[in-house]
Amino acid sequence: MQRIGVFVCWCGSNIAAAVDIETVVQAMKSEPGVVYSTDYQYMCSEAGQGKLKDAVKEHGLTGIVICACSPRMHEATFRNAAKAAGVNPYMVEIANIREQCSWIHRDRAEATAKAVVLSRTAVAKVNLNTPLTPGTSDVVKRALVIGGGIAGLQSALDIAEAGYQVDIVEKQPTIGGKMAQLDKTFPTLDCAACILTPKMVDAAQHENIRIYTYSEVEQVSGFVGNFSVRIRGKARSVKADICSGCGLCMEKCPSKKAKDEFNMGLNNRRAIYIPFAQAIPNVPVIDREQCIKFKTGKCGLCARVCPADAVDFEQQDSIIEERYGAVVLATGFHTLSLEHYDEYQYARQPDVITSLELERIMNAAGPTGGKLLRPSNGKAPKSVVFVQCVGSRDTTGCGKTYCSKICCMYTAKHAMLIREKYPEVDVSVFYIDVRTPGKNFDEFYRRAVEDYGVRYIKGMVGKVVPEKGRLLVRGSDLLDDSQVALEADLVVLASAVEADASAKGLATLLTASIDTNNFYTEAHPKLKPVESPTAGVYLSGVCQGPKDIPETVAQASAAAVKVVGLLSKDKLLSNPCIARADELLCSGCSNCEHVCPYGAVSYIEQELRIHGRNQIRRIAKVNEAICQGCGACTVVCTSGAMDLRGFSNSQIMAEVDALCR
Amino acid sequence: MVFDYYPGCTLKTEARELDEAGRRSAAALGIELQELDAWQCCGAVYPLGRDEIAPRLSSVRALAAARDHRRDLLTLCSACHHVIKRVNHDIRTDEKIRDTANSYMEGEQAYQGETKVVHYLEMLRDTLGFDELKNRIKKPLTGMKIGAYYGCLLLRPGKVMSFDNPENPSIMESFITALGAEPVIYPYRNECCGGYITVKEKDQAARTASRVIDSALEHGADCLITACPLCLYNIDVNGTSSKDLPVYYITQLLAQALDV
Amino acid sequence: MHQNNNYLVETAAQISGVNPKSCMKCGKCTASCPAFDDMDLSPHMFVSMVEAGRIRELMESTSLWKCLSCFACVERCPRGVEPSTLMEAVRLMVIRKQGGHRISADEIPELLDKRIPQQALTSAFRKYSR
Amino acid sequence: MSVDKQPFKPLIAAFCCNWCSYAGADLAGTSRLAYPAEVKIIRVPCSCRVNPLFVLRAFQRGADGVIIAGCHPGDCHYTTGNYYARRRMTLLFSMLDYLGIEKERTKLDWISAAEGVKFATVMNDFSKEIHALGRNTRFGDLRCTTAVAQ
Repeated sequence: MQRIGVFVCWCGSNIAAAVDIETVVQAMKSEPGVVYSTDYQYMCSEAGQGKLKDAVKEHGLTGIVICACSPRMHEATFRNAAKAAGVNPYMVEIANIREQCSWIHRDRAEATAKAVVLSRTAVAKVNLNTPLTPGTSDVVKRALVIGGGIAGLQSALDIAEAGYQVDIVEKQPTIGGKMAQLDKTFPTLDCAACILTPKMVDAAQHENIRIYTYSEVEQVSGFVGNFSVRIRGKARSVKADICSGCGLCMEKCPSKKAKDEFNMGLNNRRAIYIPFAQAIPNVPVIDREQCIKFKTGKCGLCARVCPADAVDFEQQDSIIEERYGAVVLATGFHTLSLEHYDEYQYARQPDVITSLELERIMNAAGPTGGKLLRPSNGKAPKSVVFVQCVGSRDTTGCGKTYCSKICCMYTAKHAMLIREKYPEVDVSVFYIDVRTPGKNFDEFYRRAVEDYGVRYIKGMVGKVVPEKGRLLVRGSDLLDDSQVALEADLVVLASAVEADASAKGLATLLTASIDTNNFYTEAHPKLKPVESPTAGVYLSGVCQGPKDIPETVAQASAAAVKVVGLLSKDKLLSNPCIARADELLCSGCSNCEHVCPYGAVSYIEQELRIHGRNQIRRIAKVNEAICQGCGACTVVCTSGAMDLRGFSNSQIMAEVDALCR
Repeated sequence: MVFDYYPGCTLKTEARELDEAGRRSAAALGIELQELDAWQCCGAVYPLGRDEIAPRLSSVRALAAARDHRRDLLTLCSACHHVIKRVNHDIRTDEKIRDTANSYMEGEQAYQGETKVVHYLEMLRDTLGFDELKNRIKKPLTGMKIGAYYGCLLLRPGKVMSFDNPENPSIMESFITALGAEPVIYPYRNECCGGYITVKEKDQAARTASRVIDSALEHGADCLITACPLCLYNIDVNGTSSKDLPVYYITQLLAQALDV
Repeated sequence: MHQNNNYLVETAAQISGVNPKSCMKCGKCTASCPAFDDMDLSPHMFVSMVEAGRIRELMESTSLWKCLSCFACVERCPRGVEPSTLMEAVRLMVIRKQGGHRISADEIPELLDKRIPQQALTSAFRKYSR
Repeated sequence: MSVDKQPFKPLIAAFCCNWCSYAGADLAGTSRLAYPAEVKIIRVPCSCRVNPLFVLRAFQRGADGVIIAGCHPGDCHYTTGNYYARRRMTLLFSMLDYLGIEKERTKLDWISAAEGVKFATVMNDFSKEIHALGRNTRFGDLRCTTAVAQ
């Protein structure tokens, strides 16, 4: 018989306001096995945990029930407290009377009654708990970073500097990501390439870093400390090891009609190309959909002119299989496609552009050589109008419900840069709110207004109307309650930031969770911001939510520290809540072996002593290092031999009984 | 293909040409329009108040009749289409409106929103196909530069009407192209002409209508087409412009091109 | 002045089915409104005043009679607020009152011209009277 | 037997997988999205851990409805557990229906960790269904209690 102590937490007023604590405490006193029942304002506090430890000593407790917040919040806390008090950590159960009771039920009597039921269910379970000891597993001392933008590069560099091996997988032909496309960065206006490209070179030259560009993660298995990953390296059609990067192939390529993705489609590139001059690796790739050789079989000019004989039309995808101890997700973002915002005429009017397109236009290496020119006719604009929040803060399903966070600042930057270089150009910004929290950010925005004469109009644009070769921007000015119509030559839309399309698939591969916007969910919004709820998977950059560069870099380094902390361990404690087959009950049917998603069950021949005689039996054996504890095998076991520790058949039955009592 | 056809009151009076040309063209195209026996006026304005049940009933009756005939309900007038389509949407999505409306209905079987409401243009696009229409044209309107005037009622709210992209529609332009003419895209083609208030706010209605005309003229239209009798009236009668800009019903030009 | 105000706010909410609290005050409705020049209260003000419970003032507003019900504001509102539906609700509250009619059969003949479609008259009666 | 004058308060057991739907329930809680108190959750590692016997036991002990919630297809933390659950429960539910426990009393749904709203909606709808059906009387004869209706 257990000696159970019940501890009901008030959580300040979070629980106590809706649940009558005293009723719960008293009700638990008559539950089987309970020898002590009490309450405290904050059980998770030092004093609360002290109370628990004292009670263990005083009442000789063997089992503990905490009636408090979700086990996802503090289960580990109370298990550690139990351990410190000399009780096996797996003799602790949590009754979730906050998230699943006090926070959702207004009626005090109803909430109290439910809290009693949830608590006695936990007591019923603890009565059948058994002490469990985690096993250990080895840690592979190598990390995988998925995404080679500034977030992935920073994480990789920090991990590599700490002395561990890192692989970067990037799906584009070069590393660098979105930051490589930017012109200047706020609020200091330093050139993006000048601060990014040295980092790219550092990563490429680091002895601990391997870079797989034009590659994607295809399959993941395993768990924290030991992930097995299959990476597909797409065929570049150019042998990277012998290409000298001379660029002759690109010069001679006759296929010139592909949209240049790096320049946001504002100009064309060849079918064999490198995305930009500082690309790493400096090895071209053949776009097989555009290449005349691939389309018609005739051409092959690039192969003929290549002095190194590096062009290889027959090249196949390569498959890399590698094991990793930790994975960093740094898949970044793209900007929202604007098909639901046709009132701004983005699809119809070449002079309506997105902010990222403007970055390329302003960039000295961009399609206009850094001159501010209208895409429609290549002439200099006299007036530029910016529209904020295009697709952000939209609850109608057309856009994104969240604030994209970076638009206010980059728009101020764009407006300021235009006014500085072209003082004769009028610049106006339609805004709903200007959001500039951040070091020197508001000062930056105010400089745009006060020193550079950018006109900020509080209001939104209803429609962009092409008129007489210009664009009439029809908006509202809410501060003087008027409609305004501005004539513009260029309209720049701050389109919403959106999680990269690859995020969802990777979430499935890694069983990392994503939110409704396909941003990766962190393990705890405040206290574990760079960990995914899946152990061994970490989050870096915009893939977790919109961020600017400084924040991205900070988070990337934070994720790296977590990875380093993990890789510095030689062994990891594994989850002891795993399956076990009772050898005397096992009938050797193999059902469990077939159903196990991990291949953790195998069959062995074993000599058993049954009814006083030795017999050789074929029985199931669970590999404890591989079993993840899903419990699929327990249900298919016809003889009832297979059970799951921590969630055993009898424990769950007892819970059902207590809940329905 | 047979459709139940809801003409609406204006198509029996002032906009007779919209109706008659529509019927002639449909017949020529092998589309049978079966006019509902006892249709009542849709009310011309969609009742925005959630508590207005009576103004929804004539639409529900028409919809239920089409359901009983197991046919789609075809409309031609933009206003009728708007009202009937939105009431159908209410019946499908608003339990209260569905139950109350049905309590006033005579039929045995409650109407649950089963009927599909199809506009004449949608029929041309989805049932016949604009490519096929092009093949059937006898007298292509070659050389005509036509501005499509969508107005508001066919397009908005886009989520309910799901007629076309409300900010960048293309169905009428495809229609014009199929007739052999050249579509003129002008920015006010989906802005309101102000027809709704033409009776008591003549000046305002005239100003909004004139904006549409000016925009179409600036972009080089010779004429406008519309599916709405109220728009046609307001633009044609109240709108003022520097140059003459005739307004036709979609079916008028269709009949002309089909030579019926 | 504020007596029975809650009743008015509730009635507006009930008729329209619209929640003015979802408005984020971006002004896209006002930017899109083709009747703005004729209105005494612009669409975003209208929403804001419903939210503030100032229904009585709105019932005096000329905007009620100038709104074209073209749904441009409904289409473009990023928050699904439907300003024109709110305007319609307040308009209904006006014409449902005793003497709330804005049009009578007597004045019809002088408003007519030869070509006016039936639809225009039906619409006018729907907008201006019970 | 006295007429039951108390308003019907059903008993609903919800088996929620640890990774998705239990977290979804937590999110419903942190977002203060109410659902009826009669819904009571039992945490399991995965929806595939739910043995049909647990469902039978719940009905035997007086539950009026049983719902099992797991990760969305394709999103299972254990890769395929929810598919197993789907297959098993489909069979179980039709067998229960055959035995007189209406199909509406049993439900399997997918609720992700991000779907607090969906969690509350699903529970509200399910509870509404159970309210409409009234008390479950089947399997009462198998109950171990002496007084079923007091």
